[in-house]
Amino acid sequence: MNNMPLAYGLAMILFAVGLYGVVCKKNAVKIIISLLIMENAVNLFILLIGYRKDGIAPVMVKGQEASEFASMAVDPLAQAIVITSIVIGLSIVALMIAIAIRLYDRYKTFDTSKMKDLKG
Amino acid sequence: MIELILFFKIIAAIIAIESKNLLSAIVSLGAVGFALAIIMVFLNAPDVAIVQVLVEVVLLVILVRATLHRDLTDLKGKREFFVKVFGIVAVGAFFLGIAWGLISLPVFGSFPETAVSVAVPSEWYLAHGLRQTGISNIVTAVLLDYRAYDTLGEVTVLFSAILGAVVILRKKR
Amino acid sequence: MNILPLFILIPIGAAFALSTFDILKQERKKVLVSNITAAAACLALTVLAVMQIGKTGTFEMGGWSIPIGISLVLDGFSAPVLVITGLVSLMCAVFSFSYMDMYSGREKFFSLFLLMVAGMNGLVLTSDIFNLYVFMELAAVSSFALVAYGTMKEELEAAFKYLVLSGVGTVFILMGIALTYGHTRNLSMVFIYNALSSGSAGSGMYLAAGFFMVGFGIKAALIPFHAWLPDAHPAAPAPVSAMLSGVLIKTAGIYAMVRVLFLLFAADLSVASMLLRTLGVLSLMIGVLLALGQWDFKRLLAYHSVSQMGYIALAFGIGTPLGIAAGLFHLLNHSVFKSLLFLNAGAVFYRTSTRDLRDMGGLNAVMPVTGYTSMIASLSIAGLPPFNGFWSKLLIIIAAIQAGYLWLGLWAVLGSILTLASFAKVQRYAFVGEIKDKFKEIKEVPLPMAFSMIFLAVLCVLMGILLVPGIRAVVLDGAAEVLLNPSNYIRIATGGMP
Amino acid sequence: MSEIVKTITSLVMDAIAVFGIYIVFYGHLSPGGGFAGGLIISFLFILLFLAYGQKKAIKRLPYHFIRRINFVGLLGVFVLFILAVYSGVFELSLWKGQDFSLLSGGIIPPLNLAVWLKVGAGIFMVFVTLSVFRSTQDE
Repeated sequence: MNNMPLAYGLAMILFAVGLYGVVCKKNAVKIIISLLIMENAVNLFILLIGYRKDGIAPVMVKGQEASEFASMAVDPLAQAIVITSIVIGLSIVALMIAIAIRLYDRYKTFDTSKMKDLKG
Repeated sequence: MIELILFFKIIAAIIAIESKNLLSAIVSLGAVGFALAIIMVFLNAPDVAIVQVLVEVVLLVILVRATLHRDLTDLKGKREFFVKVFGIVAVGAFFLGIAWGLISLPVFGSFPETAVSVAVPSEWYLAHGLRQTGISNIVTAVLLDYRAYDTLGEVTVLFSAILGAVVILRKKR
Repeated sequence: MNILPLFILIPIGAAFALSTFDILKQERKKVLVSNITAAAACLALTVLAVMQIGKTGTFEMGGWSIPIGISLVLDGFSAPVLVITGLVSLMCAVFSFSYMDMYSGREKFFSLFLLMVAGMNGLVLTSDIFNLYVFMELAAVSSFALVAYGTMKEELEAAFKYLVLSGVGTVFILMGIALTYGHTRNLSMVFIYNALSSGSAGSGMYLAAGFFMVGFGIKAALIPFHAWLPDAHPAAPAPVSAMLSGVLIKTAGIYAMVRVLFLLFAADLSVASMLLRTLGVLSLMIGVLLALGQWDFKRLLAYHSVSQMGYIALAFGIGTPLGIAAGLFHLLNHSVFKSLLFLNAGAVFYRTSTRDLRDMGGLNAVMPVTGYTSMIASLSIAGLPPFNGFWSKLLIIIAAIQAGYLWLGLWAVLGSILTLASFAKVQRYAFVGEIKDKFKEIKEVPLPMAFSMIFLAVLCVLMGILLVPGIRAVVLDGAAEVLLNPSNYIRIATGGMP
Repeated sequence: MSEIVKTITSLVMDAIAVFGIYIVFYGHLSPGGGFAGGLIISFLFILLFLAYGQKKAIKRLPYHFIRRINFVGLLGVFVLFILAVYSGVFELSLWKGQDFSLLSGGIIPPLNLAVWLKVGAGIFMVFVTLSVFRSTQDE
């Protein structure tokens, strides 16, 4: 138990909840929400990996010793990755909403099970 | 503390997915996002927390504004029982696999295990970031200096998504 | 001056410039300028890529060496893929000159098109797994918008399906990256390999590999994850379908999958190869069986893409130097003939406005260029000599038998026969026979479209040359060196230093 | 929207603008940066849009003006990144400055500015496109 902390497991449960939503839901908005939850879970997971117990934020303040700072601060690379992936997720979701709006325009519904122009 | 907020977050996520009312689903999604922002503050990630809060607000505004007034806000129709059971079973199996895989990860909060060396880049950033780039916010230093190429890609992705949205919603075919 | 960054900077710069061109008032000027810019950018990419064949090199972005920065690495595996990306995109851009007259917003189309090319080049060249993810997203996001370009019911529905599945795929890939980072504290491929080979990684790396497998499997449309491809590829405009089927599923799917899996499992390749072979055979057989029953021309081609991706995965899964060379060769060949077939389908659609094979017939009489180039491409994909598809399938079968997988070779032969049957049907219903009255008046497609089809058909005939020993050593054998022996890759990536 | 919303909007707008600009200009010293600042500035426009309605907002902030800002940001990002990629300008700082002072960090503050313009204009463009869209079925 010591080796596998609760936080990792909970982040993965969140991921699984999102996956369930993407697989089982039929409403386009619900699918977007589920995908967002999955992205959320992954971002959280990356940050948890970069965490250091009793650490400080990776922003130096005046008068701090560099070596002391380096031994205290949490992982800056993980945070940079998360910022990038948040923005990428935002752009994917923006595009998704655009397509969903246009789909609604064509079909007058968000229910994907009613969209049957494609054969398979 | 983090675990407590995470429990709350998972409940919010389940409500967001299962709720029959679209508005409450979107609001619960907001709860998920803001809970993540709070966790980020606990994890000492102020930069990310700021971006997360702002992105969450943008997404909620866009989702509500763009989708809500278009459709019935209440979802109708019976739920398919078998789909649900299948989904839960599949997700459970998935989770068991994951639990097996997570055991070998380093202990939570143990970063880093090794001494300062070039082989662990984040250590290098912390130790030499200020001297090499001259700025004190190491996360910005990584984003815009050490890994600036990633940021170019990221800005381009955003540009591409904007262009795509404009193209999809244009008037003429 | 190192030219490696130009592979990304040229298309991105051209795309940025193109997006400003709607200040031009006249539609004709807009179209002309957009065409010239896009074609010039693609041509420059192709020329640069051809110059790089057989070379290796590295470039450190911003002067930071790995692992603290990102560097681009050119090796024997990425150079041929770069060339084929450039060539196919050039031909598709030329084809779009006339084809995109059906749609509005030329400058936006080419802008998205070039962004997609930039994404593919970026993910082929990079040596950093997170950077690979970013550029994969760049290619994916532009392709979503391009699939939905027509904004009709079918396009939108296909694009939404594609977006959801692909979004799940990218989330899985990101999770894989997170797990890898958690175990190795590194994002650079070289240092991930070093960290993994020095210590015992444990069960977590298998989990990461599973995530990567699902994510890249969705991107490559291998069989259990293929649901989006037969919808998305037919729905897009023809040049975009050609790009998607021709290069995107290969660079974002197979290339990235092989790169990452062969890196994570460098110590013991048996599990990863077994998985690749299984997925390959499944896709190869089920894809071609599903294709047999299709009457929609582009949908049939899309199912064949699934099947041919199965061949490529199978070849890489064999895991011998010959198998990898065969896989790379088939990847290149498939890019050429599948994009040619999609362009043929687009040319037919351009003149007849139908994609249903039962509505066509005897088009050879009125559209000879389209008819004969499609015949060449059909014979290529079915694997008849002397076209390129024959040589690469032969190489795959030889590699399978040499490695002791007799059954895999038999499956490959069987798949090839079924492919031939399905393309006999295409030729029979669409191009040969009696022409219908309503199509008697139509003319051959305009010059740009004809040019790109002829060019690709010539390539189909000529690409067997790659098997000549001297050329093969330069083009095809480099891939096996870096994939099977990561120390070669490390040597290249660190600029010759051990 | 109601009078209350309009009044509050007009009151907080300046504060939001100042905060957004602060986040960008101090992005290299304290948490924040181009992305966060850009998002905040785009909120300013979105708030205007929601409170005063489409017509008035567009009048105060014409769409083509936003597009121009977008292009400026794009140009800035591209040129600065080319410099960065090729010559490693990061190492030869534009202004060395004192550590922890506003004018330090070489090329990073200008890059932050460019990203800020790009992201701010871009998010607003997405918002406008997504929410102004009306059905085209009748055409």
